[in-house]
Amino acid sequence: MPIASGPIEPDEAVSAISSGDTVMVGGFGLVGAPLTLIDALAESSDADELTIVSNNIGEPGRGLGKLLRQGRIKRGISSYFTSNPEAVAAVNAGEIEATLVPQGTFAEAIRAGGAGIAGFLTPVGAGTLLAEGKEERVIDGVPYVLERPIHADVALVYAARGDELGNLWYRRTARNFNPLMATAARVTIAEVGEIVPAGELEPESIHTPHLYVDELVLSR
Amino acid sequence: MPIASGPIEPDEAVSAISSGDTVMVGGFGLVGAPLTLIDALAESSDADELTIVSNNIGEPGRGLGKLLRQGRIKRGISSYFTSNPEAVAAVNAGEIEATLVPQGTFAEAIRAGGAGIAGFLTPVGAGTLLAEGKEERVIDGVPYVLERPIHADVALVYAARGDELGNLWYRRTARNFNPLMATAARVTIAEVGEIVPAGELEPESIHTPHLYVDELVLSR
Amino acid sequence: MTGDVKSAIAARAAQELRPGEIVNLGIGIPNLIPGLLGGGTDVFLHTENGLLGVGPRPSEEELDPDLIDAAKRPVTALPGAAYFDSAQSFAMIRGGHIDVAVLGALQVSISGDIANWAVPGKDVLGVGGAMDLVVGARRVIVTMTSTSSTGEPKIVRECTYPLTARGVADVVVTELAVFRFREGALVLTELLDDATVDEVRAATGAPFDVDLEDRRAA
Amino acid sequence: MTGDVKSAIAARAAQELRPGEIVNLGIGIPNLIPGLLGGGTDVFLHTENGLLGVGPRPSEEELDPDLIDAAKRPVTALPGAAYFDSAQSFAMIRGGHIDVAVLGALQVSISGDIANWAVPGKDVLGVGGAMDLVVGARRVIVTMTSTSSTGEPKIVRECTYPLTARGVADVVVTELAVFRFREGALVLTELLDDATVDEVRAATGAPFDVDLEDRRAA
Repeated sequence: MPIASGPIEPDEAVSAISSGDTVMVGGFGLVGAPLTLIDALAESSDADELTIVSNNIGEPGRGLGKLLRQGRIKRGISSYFTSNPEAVAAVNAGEIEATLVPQGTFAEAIRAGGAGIAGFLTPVGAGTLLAEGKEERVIDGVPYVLERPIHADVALVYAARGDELGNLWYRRTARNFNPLMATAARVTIAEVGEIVPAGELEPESIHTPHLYVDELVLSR
Repeated sequence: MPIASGPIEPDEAVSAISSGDTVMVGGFGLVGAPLTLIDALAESSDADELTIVSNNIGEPGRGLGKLLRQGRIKRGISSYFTSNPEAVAAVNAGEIEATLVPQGTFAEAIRAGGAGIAGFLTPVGAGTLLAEGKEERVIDGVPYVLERPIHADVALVYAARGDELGNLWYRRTARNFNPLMATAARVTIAEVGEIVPAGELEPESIHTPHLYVDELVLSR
Repeated sequence: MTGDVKSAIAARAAQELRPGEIVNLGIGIPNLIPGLLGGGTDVFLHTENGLLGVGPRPSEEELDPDLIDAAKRPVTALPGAAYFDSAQSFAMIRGGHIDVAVLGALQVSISGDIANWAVPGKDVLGVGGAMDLVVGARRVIVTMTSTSSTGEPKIVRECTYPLTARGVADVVVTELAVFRFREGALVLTELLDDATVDEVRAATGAPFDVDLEDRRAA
Repeated sequence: MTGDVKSAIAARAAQELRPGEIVNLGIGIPNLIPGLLGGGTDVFLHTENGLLGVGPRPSEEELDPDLIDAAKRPVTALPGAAYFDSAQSFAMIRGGHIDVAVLGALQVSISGDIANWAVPGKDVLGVGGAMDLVVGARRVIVTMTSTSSTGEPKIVRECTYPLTARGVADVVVTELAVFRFREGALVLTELLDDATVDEVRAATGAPFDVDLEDRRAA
């Protein structure tokens, strides 16, 4: 659905997140991360026991690192916990569960979640620790892992520009996982740097069409 | 690989196609179809026994309909043969083999071919004629069909604009299957309306990055 | 089937659409809906060849060979429209991001099975996006005449034509009635154009419940 | 390992790259290559966070918080660069559209198995794009010192560290030698920095063939 009426406040937006929810958060490190929304989630929501789907779990005390310090993350699904030593420590102390996924599989599984694909066969990870417990099959002599889609209750994404309807345009390498996550959640909340009138984004260059976006929030 | 040196002639481009090859051809009907390349293939190549992967088999005597009249198509993989009555007649007369695929599965299978995905589970087609002979599996009570990727020897695509390196930008609904096919062939030949200097296309708006494009040909 | 009948079916189906919804319209009766929506800005029209925000038919000057819908007819694009490739377009469909698909059918069964792409004994050479749409859209509204040109009821116990998908229909609108599928049961919820329940029974090849109190969208 | 040794390995690895190739560079030694390529216009650098056409490090004025590489360092983009999302970026990698991946390793086996993401007994919490790159790239060039900081050979019969993938290495460049995998066999093809075959044997934890005639890229 497109946006019904203008942008909402960050606090109101994150009230869509309940304890126990799975939340996707865009960004590669902090680049392209929806920092205004993450701050609102840290400061004005008390949802806990969250499963976070994000390439990294922020940095110490920054981005998702804030939620981690608050003890509100139950589980992380990520390709690279290592960029936040506090996340590594929390995993080792048994405070959060970690599901490590190769980055391309992580991206593809989120895309699959948004695209109604119930599984896909990838050669990546076959025969390694990260394929343990997963179905493998050999086709033409090559081993493949059957990977399942990743879905979320809420996706928090960041785009440099949005229009009134909720169409999104991402700038440079701040795109990364954002357009994928926007497709794979029940509710998608987009933090945008600016909102332009409908028709101002070039129709061929819209990265996320508005049907994926439920709410817009302006970056602070 | 990007383009080594400027555009080549259509005749030279289609000389990459040999008898027995699988050839992907972009376009939804004739919109976004690489008509200059198709004409060159019809007029100056004698490759036959071709397997054509295209959403339609052109129209009577137009686009791929020319190749069909020449009897050079052995098999079509398509979602809609019906738009060319001559293709339907050729199938019914046993002159060409037809593999009919739901359009979304067709698009996804080509994407999978370009993305190194060896199979995917889709709910579309499960329990129908079009799933016959395909592996089905039930997950959480929903039946899915395991679909395999589609690859080609050569892809012929059309883009309104290309740059010197081979980056492509598609206009309006002429995009359709072109960016997918550009990823899924051993050799991708792009017919473009115009060629602009590298750097002129907005880097965020390039639909097909040049690593997918082997040759450029100007539309006639 | 006269144009009036088609228009009446399309008009009733249009009432099922809610403002802001993302809607994909099939070929035939569904394609009459935009003309009835008054500019089409109420809902957002998706066409599976790669456009969200389909606008009205173009004037002579607006005609653009690169701008068509999935029926291959020239269209326009409204402000805020977006173009995308076919994989993305069907990802929207398969992934449940299209609120409503309105489409024609040859047969609909009392289990909500739809047959709308092939006739037995004839060519089964064109399926297009039919299967994707009925499986993926959140609501599937079938628009069709109650009987075929040879007088056979199109609502049947079991589809005898090749299936498009099983158990996917939510609403059926004919020239006589509106049916809804509720917990797996076919329910007549509305009589159209002064039709009687008996007339509907005569034109329907299967039993159905009657609950005319439901006039939600009337 | 001194900076000189790293630079020497990077310089030799750079000679393996051919003009026009699409190259992805891992963290560490591979990332020294752009400085040795003289502007980087010879090959096209892909970084898996979503950019083809990585340019040199930015000046103070060029610094852009939205423009980084997969090592999270600020970069620039050359004319003709393109940005894309992570699914597309890894579709390029997995689909075989990256000509060369140059990356470091903890161990390489004589079957071409690579272990480069985890140390047993330590955290196995960061894999990033390592597995995708070694499986997907058409050629995989490993750059590493011949032995670990504790003096253990890194070329081994069987990897004892957690595997990244099996049978994927094509070339190994160390400070002493260049090895190639030919029909499943490990072959020493070049001695670097006046090293002798005996010295290489001492620093290698597995048998290898010697065929010094191959100096293709020298």
